[in-house]
Amino acid sequence: MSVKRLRGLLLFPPALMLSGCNLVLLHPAGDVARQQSDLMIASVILMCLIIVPVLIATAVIAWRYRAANKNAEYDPEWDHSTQLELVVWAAPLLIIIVLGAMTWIGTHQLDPYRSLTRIEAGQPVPADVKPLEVEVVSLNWKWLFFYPQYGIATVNELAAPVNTPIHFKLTSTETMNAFFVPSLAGMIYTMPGMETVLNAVINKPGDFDGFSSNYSGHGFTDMRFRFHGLSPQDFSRWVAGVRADGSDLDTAVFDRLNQPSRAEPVHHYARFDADLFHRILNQCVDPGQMCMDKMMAIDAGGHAARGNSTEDAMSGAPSMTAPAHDAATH
Amino acid sequence: MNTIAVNTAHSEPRDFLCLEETHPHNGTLLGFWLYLMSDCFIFAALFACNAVLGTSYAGGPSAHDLFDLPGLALNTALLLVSSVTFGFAMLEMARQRKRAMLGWLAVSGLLAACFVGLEIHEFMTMIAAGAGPGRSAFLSSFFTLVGTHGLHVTVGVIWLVVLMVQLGKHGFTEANRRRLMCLSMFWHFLDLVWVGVFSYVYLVGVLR
Amino acid sequence: MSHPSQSALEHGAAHHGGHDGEHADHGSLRSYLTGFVLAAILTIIPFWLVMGHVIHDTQVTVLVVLGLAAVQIVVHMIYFLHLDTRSENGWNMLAFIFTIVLVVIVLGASVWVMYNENANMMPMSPQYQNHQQGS
Amino acid sequence: MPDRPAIWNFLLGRLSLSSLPLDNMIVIWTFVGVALGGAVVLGAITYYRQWGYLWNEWFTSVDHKKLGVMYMVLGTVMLLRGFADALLMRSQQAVAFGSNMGYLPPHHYDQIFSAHGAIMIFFVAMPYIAGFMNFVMPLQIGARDVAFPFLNNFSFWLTVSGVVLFMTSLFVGDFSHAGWLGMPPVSELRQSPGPGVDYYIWGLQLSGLGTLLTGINFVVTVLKMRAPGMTLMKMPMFTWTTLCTSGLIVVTFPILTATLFLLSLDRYIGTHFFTTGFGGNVMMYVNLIWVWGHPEVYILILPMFGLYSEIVPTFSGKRLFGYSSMVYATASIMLLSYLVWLHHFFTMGSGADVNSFFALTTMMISIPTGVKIFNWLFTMYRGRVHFTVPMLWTMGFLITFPIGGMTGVMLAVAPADFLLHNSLFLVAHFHNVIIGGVVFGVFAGINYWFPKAFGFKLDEFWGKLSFWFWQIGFWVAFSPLYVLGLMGVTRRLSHFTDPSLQIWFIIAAFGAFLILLGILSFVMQIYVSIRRRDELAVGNDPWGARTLEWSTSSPPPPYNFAFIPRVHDRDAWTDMKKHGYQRPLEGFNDIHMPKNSGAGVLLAALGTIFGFAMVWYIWWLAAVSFVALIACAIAHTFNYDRDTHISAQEVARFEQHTGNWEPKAQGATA
Repeated sequence: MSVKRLRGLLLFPPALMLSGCNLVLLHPAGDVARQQSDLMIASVILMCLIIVPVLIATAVIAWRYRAANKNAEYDPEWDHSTQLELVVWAAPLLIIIVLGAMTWIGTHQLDPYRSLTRIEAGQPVPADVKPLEVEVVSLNWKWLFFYPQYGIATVNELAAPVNTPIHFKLTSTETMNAFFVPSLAGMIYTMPGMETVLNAVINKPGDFDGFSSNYSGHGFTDMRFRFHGLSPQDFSRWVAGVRADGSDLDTAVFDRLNQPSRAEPVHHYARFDADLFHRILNQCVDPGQMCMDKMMAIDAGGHAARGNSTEDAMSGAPSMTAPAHDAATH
Repeated sequence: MNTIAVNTAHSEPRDFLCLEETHPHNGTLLGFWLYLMSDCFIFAALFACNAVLGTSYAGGPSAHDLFDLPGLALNTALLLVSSVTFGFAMLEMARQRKRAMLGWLAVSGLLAACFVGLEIHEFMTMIAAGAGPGRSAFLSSFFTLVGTHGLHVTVGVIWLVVLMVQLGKHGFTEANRRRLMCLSMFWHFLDLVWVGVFSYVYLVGVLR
Repeated sequence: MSHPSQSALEHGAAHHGGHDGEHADHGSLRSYLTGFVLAAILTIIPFWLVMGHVIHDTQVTVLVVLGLAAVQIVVHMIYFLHLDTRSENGWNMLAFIFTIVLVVIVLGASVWVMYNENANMMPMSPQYQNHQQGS
Repeated sequence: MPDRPAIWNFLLGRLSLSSLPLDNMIVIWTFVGVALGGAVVLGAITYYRQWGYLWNEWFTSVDHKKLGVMYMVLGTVMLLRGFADALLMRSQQAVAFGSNMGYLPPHHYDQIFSAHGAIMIFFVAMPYIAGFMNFVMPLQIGARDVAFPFLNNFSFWLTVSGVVLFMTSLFVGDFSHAGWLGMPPVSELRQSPGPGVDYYIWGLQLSGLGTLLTGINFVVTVLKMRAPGMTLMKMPMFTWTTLCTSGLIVVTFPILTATLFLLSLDRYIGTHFFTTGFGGNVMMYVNLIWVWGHPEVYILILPMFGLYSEIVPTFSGKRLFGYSSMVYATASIMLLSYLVWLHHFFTMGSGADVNSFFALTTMMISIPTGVKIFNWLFTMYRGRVHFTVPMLWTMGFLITFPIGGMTGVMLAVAPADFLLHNSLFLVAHFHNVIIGGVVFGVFAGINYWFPKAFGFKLDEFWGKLSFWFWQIGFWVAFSPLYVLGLMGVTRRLSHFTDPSLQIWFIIAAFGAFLILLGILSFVMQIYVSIRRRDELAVGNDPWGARTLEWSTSSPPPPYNFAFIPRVHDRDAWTDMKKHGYQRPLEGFNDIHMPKNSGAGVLLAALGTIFGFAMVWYIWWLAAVSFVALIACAIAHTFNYDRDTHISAQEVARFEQHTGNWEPKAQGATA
């Protein structure tokens, strides 16, 4: 009896699911997320081939061989069967081989670093289309988006034309976050001093949720933004709107923005310092700091690049706090 | 209890029981060996950090700028010789010659103490030159890895002193012999880790 | 001790060695001196290679140095730590092999993973530059 | 540092009155509750003059059975604490919608989820498995004790040290808000200048050392102390999984120690391992902590697999099906668990080759796990299955765990993980395997071995009630999280804007409430059973079980076995019963046993003081307690007199009355 009740319980969650809620991961609006979602569903179906029979067998065996049922066969010494054990190892192995092959291919095809080859199923990216470039910065605790092709920047608002590949470059100022628009594509981490990449496309116009999906401190909960999938015309209009009502984003404004704040409203910037993203990425927004790429170039050059004597290298050591021109003078 | 058991059926208690008191084998040496194996993983994590962060000089001094290879050679020699002298002590223990054993132990301890002294001197020189553990990730990982090894050697020396007192007091008891064998394993193990340290951290360090 | 019955002869593996733990191999003067000489040679060579800039190609030097270190570790294991398949009924050896396998996994995979991550994400890495050009 | 005379800063470090969270009513009421409850317990112990008994018979005991019981008590107490955190989180998420910010501000909420995770893993699950391994394994292999009885006691008290530091953080200062793994950069000094992360680090370092010692201890015990005749392939499955788990502990916990050590260096002396500047690399922490973190979950589940492998044959009245398959499956899980850690950060950007390699290794683990499930089913097949309380929990596991396994493989499909990572789907997944696998196993095991430990069964009614509340509560609490995960809701949020989500969180909170009833039923079950212990008293082998622990009396005497058993068959006790084994009543020998020692308590107490001093930067106290710790440890090695013996008459007196071993009659062990 207990087993029957357990089965009833199992049917409970799927029944609730059917009641119609927005399971965005099961029907996303972006092609990348859709492929990821398809793979997820395929893996479930594949595994159900083995899980469902196991669950049924559990119930049937438990019921049939209950102690009260004296009609059932009882063989207390039966503890081995080579055939059965072969099946028991082979069945999951086969499923994992199929699933593994799917995963291997899927992982390479959907690598966020890989440029898109298609906009939708059966629709390759036209040769003349240039992807929309977006540079993303996660700050404490808000999102800053640069559109280098349009010279505009926004906070906590992201827009892109439909059916155009988007090429994101992402970094962070201090904390580790993950950039995630579930309707668009899978998430990717943003980390200070590092640049991650995400390629995606949105296929349907609409207004979608975006947020950080990696805990990053007290203001993390409010680290949300809206992502607008717009028709090309609407997108142009949106860009014009940002240009019209936006202010300047210079180092000083950025420093203010970089102060921790929660639930930051949307900001529009019509202009920004051309190398600002580069300086954020390399942690040298403050002109006194040496940029990481420069520092790494020095490091990579090894001892030869830095002069010959130990004293030279040490006294000339630039640091995040020491002014960079100090290093340059040596 | 010297009755003969029935071979055909296990019907009597003595088939299922050891009727005389047995002593389980002492597991100390195996246990200590397992401890050493677990210590390998602490060093593995530190080596991994050194491998990953070993060229992150943050614009500061590099391994080539800092490392004093002749000094390192001296250090290595000290540790290697102390390993052998410890071996001699173990041989004296097998021959039950207490004074000779204590003598070799004292030599090993002194050599290891010199090793630690030289290492502290090296650290102080680097820190004084502005290349302390907070200067760059490379130096953080260098100080931590070499320092952790040095800390192990220090612990070994303290243990050695304690054990010499105990051996002097109680002589070659079963327990003392076991302890000395554990310390011997510890001692040789640290020498073994040092092979990794001088080869990878220092020699490969100055090359990359 | 009562005579063991037939099936009692199948003792646990742990009970074969007698007082195995108590009389471990202490080595001999010969083994310590052999170990010392070998270790000294295996230490002097890498120092000479690095300090004397003997081989031009740094990569080769690195590989040789690491290879010699591996050999020396084996030398220490055999001549100083007296590791063989008999000590503690082979459990020492098994534990050691298990440890080596996992240490290699931890070191190797960590370095592999971190190399890939750094290469993909750190400014200045060649891959990073490729992404820059590719975009 | 607070503004006050320098001498105070010297004496108290950064500790001051403002460190006490007097502005937080929840904490104050908790403190009042804990203080009152603690006063009642301590008062009662004093009033009934039980301190001497507790000290002599329990705290200083090196008896693996008593340590096992103490671990179980510790795990249960911390389960209540960890579950209180869960209730706070579930109720916050159920109400914090729109303009309602809930009752927990983020800085408090963040500490709660960090504490919940860390406590549930380190101080609930780990003590529980350590408790089972302690109590059961030496009995199963026919040994009188573990290889290092004193270390065993010391390990336990180190775990308590960790608990004390974690619990202190509730009332003095605050706890880490960096998640259960203390991920930088949030856990670095710059973003967590307070004592929270330091509490976390030192609590885990102390208890981690204890766990490592336990691991070494048990590996040696299994390898060296098995009864004659018990070859490796005749060991009971639980002993096998204990061996594998302990082996995993030995090779993984040092990595945790090293990683936390590096983090503490960053925090205390300003190194740059995981900082954002100076070449530090956050990704290295993520990498290292998961090198430990993934095998850790197998450390938790493997002993439970072993435990189910004891329960299923016992209540099916049948030998375990596919024993050697089970052994190989366990060993391969142990090895594979070390090759999968990257699946916790597929989305960090390592590239497709790395991701797909680790995705494949992760999926491979599901093969041996699947084999185990099949083997349990075939064990029941052609058996006589008795649905006792332990078997009910096992059935619950057999139904629940495969679902969790399936969602786990979904997460292992790297592209799917890009959608599901860090979502509530993930939260639902790991609760599905940890509750469905570990917690159900813990309750199955408690119900199964309780009569062995105390001589009476646990009450069936409350046991079944507890099972059903847990089973139903689990699905009600976590199915909504699966759904929410598919709706793209991420974890660790303290407030929501979308009102359509609220109904799901309310259902989940209701499920948590059902689980609460399950926990209360369990407490009630213990209470009722103790009250009715005379009615529930049973013989030595109440379940018709198959392994050696059931061949001795319940509760077992301090020496476990008057005569060390000889093993001829895998199910040694079944074999003995089949051949008409009779307990001998004479011919006993004197038995050597280890002496009790208070050194473990002392050393762990000094360790706790050292940890507390480090947390609050009280350098003089840290130095003093550290030196004292070393000195005591050295002094302890000068004590060569560690054995005692139980005389043959003493043994005879007990064995001839096969009744319960009265503490008063022990004499020899005191």
